[in-house]
Amino acid sequence: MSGTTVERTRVTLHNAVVRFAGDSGDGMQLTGDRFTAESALAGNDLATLPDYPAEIRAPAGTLAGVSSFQLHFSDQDVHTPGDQPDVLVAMNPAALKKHLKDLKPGGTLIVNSDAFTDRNLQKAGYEGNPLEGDVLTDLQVHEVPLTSLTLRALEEPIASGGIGKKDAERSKNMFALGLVSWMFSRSIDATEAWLRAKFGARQALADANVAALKAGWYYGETTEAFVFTYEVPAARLAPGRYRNITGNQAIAYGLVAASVRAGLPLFYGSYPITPASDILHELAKLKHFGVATFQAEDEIAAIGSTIGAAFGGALAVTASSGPGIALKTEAMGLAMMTELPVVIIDVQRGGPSTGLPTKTEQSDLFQAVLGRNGEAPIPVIAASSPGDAFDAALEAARIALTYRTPVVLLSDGYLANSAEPWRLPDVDDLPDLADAFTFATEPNGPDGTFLPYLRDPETLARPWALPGTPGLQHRIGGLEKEPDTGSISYDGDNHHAMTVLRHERLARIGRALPPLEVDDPSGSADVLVVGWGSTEGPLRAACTELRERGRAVARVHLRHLAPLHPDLDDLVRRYRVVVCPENNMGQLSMLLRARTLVDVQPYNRVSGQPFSSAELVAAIESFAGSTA
Amino acid sequence: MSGTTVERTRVTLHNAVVRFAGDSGDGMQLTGDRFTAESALAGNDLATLPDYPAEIRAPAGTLAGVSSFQLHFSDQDVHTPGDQPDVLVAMNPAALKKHLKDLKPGGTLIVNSDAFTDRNLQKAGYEGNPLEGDVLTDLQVHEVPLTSLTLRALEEPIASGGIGKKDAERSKNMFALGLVSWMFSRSIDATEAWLRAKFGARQALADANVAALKAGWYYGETTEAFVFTYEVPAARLAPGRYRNITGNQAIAYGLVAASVRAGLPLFYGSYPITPASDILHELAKLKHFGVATFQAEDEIAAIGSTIGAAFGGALAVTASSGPGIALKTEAMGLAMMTELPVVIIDVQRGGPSTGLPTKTEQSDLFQAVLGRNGEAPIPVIAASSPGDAFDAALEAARIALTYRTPVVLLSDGYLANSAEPWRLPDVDDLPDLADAFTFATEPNGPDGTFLPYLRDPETLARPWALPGTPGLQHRIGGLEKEPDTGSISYDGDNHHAMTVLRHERLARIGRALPPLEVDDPSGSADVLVVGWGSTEGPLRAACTELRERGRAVARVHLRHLAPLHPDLDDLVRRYRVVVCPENNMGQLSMLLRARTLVDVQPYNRVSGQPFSSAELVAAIESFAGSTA
Amino acid sequence: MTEATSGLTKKDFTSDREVRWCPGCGDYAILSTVQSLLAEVGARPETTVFVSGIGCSSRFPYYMDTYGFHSIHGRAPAVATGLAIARPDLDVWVITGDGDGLSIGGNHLVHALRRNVNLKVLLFNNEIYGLTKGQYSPTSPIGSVHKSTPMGSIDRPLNPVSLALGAEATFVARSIDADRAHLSEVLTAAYAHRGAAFVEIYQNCVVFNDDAFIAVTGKEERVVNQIRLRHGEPIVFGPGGERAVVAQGDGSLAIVPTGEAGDRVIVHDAHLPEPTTAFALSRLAPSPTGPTPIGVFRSVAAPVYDDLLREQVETARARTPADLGALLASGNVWDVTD
Amino acid sequence: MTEATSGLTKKDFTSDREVRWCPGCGDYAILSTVQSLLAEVGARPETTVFVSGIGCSSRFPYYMDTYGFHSIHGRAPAVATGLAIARPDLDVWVITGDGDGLSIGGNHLVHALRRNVNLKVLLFNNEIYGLTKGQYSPTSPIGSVHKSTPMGSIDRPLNPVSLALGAEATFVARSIDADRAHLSEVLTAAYAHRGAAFVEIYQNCVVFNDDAFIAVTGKEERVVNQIRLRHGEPIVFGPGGERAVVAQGDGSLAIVPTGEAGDRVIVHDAHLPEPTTAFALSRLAPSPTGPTPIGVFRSVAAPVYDDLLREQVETARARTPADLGALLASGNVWDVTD
Ligand SMILES: Cc1ncc(C[n+]2csc(CCOP(=O)(O)OP(=O)(O)O)c2C)c(N)n1
Ligand SMILES: Cc1ncc(C[n+]2csc(CCOP(=O)(O)OP(=O)(O)O)c2C)c(N)n1
Ligand code: SF4
Ligand code: SF4
Ligand SMILES: [Mg+2]
Ligand SMILES: [Mg+2]
Repeated sequence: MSGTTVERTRVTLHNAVVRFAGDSGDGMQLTGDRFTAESALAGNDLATLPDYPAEIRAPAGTLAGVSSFQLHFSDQDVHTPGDQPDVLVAMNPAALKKHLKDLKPGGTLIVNSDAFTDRNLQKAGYEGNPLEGDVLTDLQVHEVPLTSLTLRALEEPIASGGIGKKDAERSKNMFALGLVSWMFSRSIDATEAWLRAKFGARQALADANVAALKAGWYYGETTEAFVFTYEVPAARLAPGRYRNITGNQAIAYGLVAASVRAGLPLFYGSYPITPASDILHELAKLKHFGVATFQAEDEIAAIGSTIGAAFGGALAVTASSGPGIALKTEAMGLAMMTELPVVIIDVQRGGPSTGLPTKTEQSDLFQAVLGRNGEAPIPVIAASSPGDAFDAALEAARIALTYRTPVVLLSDGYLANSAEPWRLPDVDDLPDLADAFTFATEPNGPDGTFLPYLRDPETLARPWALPGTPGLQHRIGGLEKEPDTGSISYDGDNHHAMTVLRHERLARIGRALPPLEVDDPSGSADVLVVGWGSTEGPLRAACTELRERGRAVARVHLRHLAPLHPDLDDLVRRYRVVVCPENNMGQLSMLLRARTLVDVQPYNRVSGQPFSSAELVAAIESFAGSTA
Repeated sequence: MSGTTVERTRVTLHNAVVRFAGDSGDGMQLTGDRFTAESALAGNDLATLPDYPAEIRAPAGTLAGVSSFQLHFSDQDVHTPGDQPDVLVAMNPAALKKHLKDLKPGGTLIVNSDAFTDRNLQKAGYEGNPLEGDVLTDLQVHEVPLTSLTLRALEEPIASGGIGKKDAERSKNMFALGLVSWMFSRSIDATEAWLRAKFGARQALADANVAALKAGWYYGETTEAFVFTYEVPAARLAPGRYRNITGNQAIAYGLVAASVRAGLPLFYGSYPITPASDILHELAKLKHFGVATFQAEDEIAAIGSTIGAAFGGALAVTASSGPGIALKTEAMGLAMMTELPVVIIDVQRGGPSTGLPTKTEQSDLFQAVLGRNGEAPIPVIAASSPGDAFDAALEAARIALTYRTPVVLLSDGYLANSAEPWRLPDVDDLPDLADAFTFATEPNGPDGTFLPYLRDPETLARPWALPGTPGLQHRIGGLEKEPDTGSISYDGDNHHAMTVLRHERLARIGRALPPLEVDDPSGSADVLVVGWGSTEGPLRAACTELRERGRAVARVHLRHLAPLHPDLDDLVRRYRVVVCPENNMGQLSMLLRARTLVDVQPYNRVSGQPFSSAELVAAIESFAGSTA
Repeated sequence: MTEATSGLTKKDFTSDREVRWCPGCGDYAILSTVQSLLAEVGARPETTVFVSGIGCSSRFPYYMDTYGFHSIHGRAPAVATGLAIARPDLDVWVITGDGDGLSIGGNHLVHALRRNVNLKVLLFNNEIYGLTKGQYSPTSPIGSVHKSTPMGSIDRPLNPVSLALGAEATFVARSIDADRAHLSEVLTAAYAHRGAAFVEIYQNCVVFNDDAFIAVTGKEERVVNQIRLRHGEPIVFGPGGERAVVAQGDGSLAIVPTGEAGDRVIVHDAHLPEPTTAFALSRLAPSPTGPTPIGVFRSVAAPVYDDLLREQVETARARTPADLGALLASGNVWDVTD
Repeated sequence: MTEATSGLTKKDFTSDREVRWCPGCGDYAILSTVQSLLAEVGARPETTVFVSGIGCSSRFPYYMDTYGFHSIHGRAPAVATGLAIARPDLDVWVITGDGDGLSIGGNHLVHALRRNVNLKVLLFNNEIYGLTKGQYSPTSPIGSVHKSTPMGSIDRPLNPVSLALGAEATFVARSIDADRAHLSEVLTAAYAHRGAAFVEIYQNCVVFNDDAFIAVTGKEERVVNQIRLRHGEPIVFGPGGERAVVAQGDGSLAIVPTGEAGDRVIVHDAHLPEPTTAFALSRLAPSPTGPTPIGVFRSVAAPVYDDLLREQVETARARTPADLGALLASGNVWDVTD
């Protein structure tokens, strides 16, 4: 078949959505990562959505075992990983069964026909063979014997014993990648280089994978099956240097940046939990920045150690997901009472209880804002995109250090694992956190005494006096305190006053914020969409589309959930309709309704996936009613 | 001095407030308890307020060491322990210093003059001796050398070595009790009997205390210092048999009653914490009701064991206070997901963190209703008086058993420790909880299979199938489930549907409630006061007073905090002004505002004490504005 | 626990759920052994309950056709304790991992053991956090390079057997996932023990920590390194029993050539009232990299927490009638009439 | 830790806070001993930190004129671990109780010990929950009648020394509140130990559990029952040293008349690499009701967690420059220009 190459029409697209789906063992995450890297290098804007089973390794060939990776790339801004894929690669029947329904009508389907054995079909719960029936009509179906083609491509090394048949077969994902890369006119050079780097000494494996990759590319070029190839030109991204980054990476980098900019060593005490563990893994690799990572025996010890490190003068951080944060709530109260700067990261996942560990959700907002014993006001902020998680981490550190308070930073499973191109900031432009605090060095009270709770009149922050400082010995704890001295006080009126003061301290964080930014190009919108966290992408996309359809909508996306921005009260009252879509059952909606008494309309879905912009467009329109 | 007795004018009062205050070592709690018992036997309605330091034993003679007990008794309904005492007994300078400010102008002050030594005065932080200065003008001051009088009364036994001087001195509290009993024309026979029972074999001690008690009584009778004696006639309480009961006792009894009426053994797994420990102590004495009490290694183990016992078919209960409940929140989510009947009691105390362990507060409402990871709707109810805690415990058990759900029962430090006369219910009139549930015995699915999540169409409760039942083997856990089978499901749409269903299950609890009772005698009120928990007494008293002043106010007191009663929406909209006083910073107010969008006015105080009715009268009036 | 054999087979203990561990995971062997064993010892599916925490190992209950509770991370011993107190008629098994049972759940394990609650605790030790994709655990040797320890772990590992003995456990044993015969023998003994039985099972995680126990499981190695403890038998090991365990003057144990041991060879007595010798044996191999004892270290009869609790209830019952009316009317009461 | 004496006195370690324990509480004696001791060993108030949990004992930090952290119930070892990691220059002491440290906080204690974090842990064991007014604790003997156990407790108690040894502790000792000389000696040794030092202190709660330790503290009893462990000395005790501790053939220890002991008397060696003998000693007295060893059971040098962690950081630093810009630009980057 090789030799001759066929003429093709190259179609130029604004954007495309490609989904790779296969068995957990088929290496779909890696395939997707590589295709993402290629697209990034081609200058596209993009967003990704990895999706893998909670089991380490569900039985091969079953629906439960299907792992997928979706990439949305475009020559314009991308805000979501895409709703319906244009191209679906299905490595086995289970993958087809699970993902076919999402494929765009008329979309392109590439299946590994070798995998459509009776055994696999039955494992996937198929009666007959879908490739035979008329299930796949009005799709562009390409049945490609990926496995055998890969094996054929590797006949030699196999014969010569350079590589085992199993390993050879395993590289079929590279064959698929080669083929799809060809379809989208992508260069595979970077991937080849990457493979060689990855396998290093294991030459034979490297060769095999590269051979498979190229075989896939040539297969596309040479067979007549593919009449079109596509091209998605580079996006007009703001000039600068870019990289892809996931939310967990961005948080890790943001924390390191905060430590560098504050001139404080970073202490990270954590207990592994999906989807937060990768932050620990990232930071463990960054010890050269003076980062101390401590894998504690549980989440309580993790935050306990974090509080101790903060008392010792470190930039102290702990992270977990919902179930682990639940265990930290008592200690969060202690951090609040002792007024130590601590950052608590909640990478939210599907709840309640163990829930859906690998799926995304925004349902820990109540827990973060209100989930403690007693009156324990703690600032809460949220990251809104993978790249934004970097800034959010810096902001969390800023608030913690400036006000000497624990701060909750909310991320979620979607942000944690999905990647987007991120424009590298100029290190010198990052906030200078060294101004945010000073360590007490001198007594601040009458005749040489030290008053550990004598507050800054503006921020109400108390002195940060580190053990080791002569003359500032003091004792702190979780019992109620009297002002200035911080001595234990059981006086009722003092307790009331201190409680009011702690709420006031939170309020001041809000009052010191820059004005709230509202996205309302027309300025004439009578509908306001309020969001927070990882829904920003879909919300932005939905609003853009609505505007294109002539519906003026305003959009505000909240970084700060506690305290809520003071501008909100007036803002929400200015619009006829206020809609608040969340991946929970209406948590921010409730906080807004209570605060403003405005009839904020919740739109809620908890299906483990980010919103699709189409869904949001429909939802917002239904609330907004016919165009005003 | 004995022999002659003086004529006295006996003044009849509607009610009186007496406060005993002294050093932690002076036995004030016991003295107060006894005077309470005497008043109860005299047929008064009453309410008490014990107040003691968080330290086991603060230094003798210091302000921190002062322990007090206040009793409000009356010939009418009593709703609060009283605002300002009419009579203050101060056993030492510190007690005087701490409590004098509360004494009603013109009130009666009895001080133990023996205790006013320079050393004690200085410990209490007095410059001079208040008994000498003019600090105490316009009070009826009685300086009684309680210590020496007591010693004199016990000269003989001391001389004969029947009792040590220390023990003799210790019985001075009985002298004080005798004196006050005489002042209020109380019989001391019951106390004498109680003392003899208490000391049993320790004859000499019993004699000494009885002697001191009588000496106090005779002292009042014989000295001319006291020109008035008082009498508070029996209250017109509803006919029936009465006893005094504290909230903790009432909860313990209510749980035992629930177990008897449900025909289920009671399992109580708990870890000690103030002010909840006494429930454990009470239940540990009631093993003859088949009660199993388990003192766990921590609060997490406590609720864990409770969930296990519920799985095994017990009426399973755990209790703690704020900090301990914080530790239980993860497991509460598990109970919610596994849909097992579990009662979780939160005896709230001053927060946040360790806070004010021995003071009362209502600040765990948010934690109870919203403080969990993920969407974890759990019913929450509250007790409103010591006696009501008995009914509240039964109601918590009813909801848990009927709907197979964890239920949070909120009490607080005030309810826990204070006593009121309680009319004994007729055991046969108690709710019959045996109807609330049945244990599954037969397969309920197609061809003999068992479906552990096949729900009752009305309550949405799932079957309660106990291990040991042949053929119903099944597995439960905290991961998301598919309907009926309860098998693990990672399907997003199923997760959304199940989340909605769990919220619906909570809502149905509300819809099945009897109509909400509103206290509005005039029917013409335009002001509504909404309360929950232990504020009912003060709120009732305040509203009564407001009505006497001609201000029509309606009052509703909520038993159910989650779900909120469906009648509330219409109710709050019917009034011009809605006021919501709470011993927190506005937690129920926020839930109401979010739910109804009505501008509910919060009135908040967290000073470790219940509201005074006077304070509430003022607050409500300020919100209500001039009488309509 | 039930003693009479029930005529049931492995199938009766096998649920219809698809088993979802990685191919080659040591958990499969343990599962299969337990399923057969329960039939052999005459357990009944309906009176058997498996309670687990969270982890790969904690998926175990789903695969048993018995009652099962997949609870939350580390809390299985607590849940099982409540169940055992409420239900003397059940066989309650706890399935946990080295992270679930020794990291987050260590305290519940310690207290269940010292209380001697009637539970059978199987700790699947793979020296790794499997479910969270490969972080080191409290049993990982110093220097372990895993996801959270790129420069090697620096925590001194726990020896689960030593810890259990330090926590007053009445039954302590160790076995190996793939050694069906030995595992059955040990679990049968655990099943027969009334009270808390703790069994550490070396379990191979093929994906994140393959061959961690090769020193005691490898074809050649195991013959050399396994010290098989058998009650009443002298403790000798090695292909031809050429090595023996002897007591030393300082109260510790040592391994010497059997020839030199003479009558100093220790005869294993699992029933010694104090855990001293059992502990000494556990210290022969702080970690399973050389000669390592397996089998039952300690097995002594002791009062069982839940039995005692029920006895107190019965005693109280016999003493005082359960009269609710009388309870409510206890203390000072008075009557109000109109 | 600082070694040079500082010329400071007890007063320099005494805060102005009024001490708020019950008159006669054993905590007073411990407080006073620690205050003097710190001056003697040359500690400095500003580099000394006391971290505690919740309990009567946990009020301790307020009375020291050092840095102090009265944390939450059971979590002091965790807080102290974070502090020790962050600050090698500090002396970090943990004050805990038998409830705080062995009940709710047991797991944190175990892990701090096995990691060998550089902490000095003082566990005030009064066999009761004092602050919550008298419930039995994990060290209360079976049958203890207290508020929550009117019919007597049924939990088999923990032996803190055995548990610590089972948890791989590198320094384990026991002393007595009122025995100033002995307590100073033991605490001085603990202070000198780099790594986790665990000291159980028998502490008398006069209000809720008076004389719980009378068997080892009573005027007559102590002479008979105290087995004073001194490194390098034979373990004999009793008024005239008439009783001795010997090793037995089965690997356990026994108490015999010194006359019969001959050269079998064990010479105490706190530095033995394995905790075997130390554990055996701890089992001579499962609970302090008869002959009971006090002093230093075990004291061995071992790598310290926080030192190792800082070493890794330094190694990494030496290897790779901390260039933030380079970190952000790591991996595939590309440039967009207009
Ligand atoms: C409260 C909480 N913290 C953390 C986790 C994440 N988590 C699940 S299993 C696990 C450890 C698993 O290790 P192990 O107990 O050894 O079981 P294995 O998977 O190795 O069998 C962790 C940290 C969780 N599910 N819940
Ligand atoms: C989370 C939490 N649970 C329970 C308590 C109540 N509590 C305070 S101290 C204590 C136990 C005290 O006993 P111990 O640790 O032995 O100290 P002691 O008072 O005997 O010195 C308990 C249960 C608490 N403060 N916080
Ligand atoms: S990760 Fe390891 S322990 Fe978990 S299933 Fe796979 S092989 Fe087994
Ligand atoms: S209760 Fe006991 S331990 Fe607590 S202070 Fe009083 S005597 Fe000391
Ligand atoms: Mg493991
Ligand atoms: Mg104690």
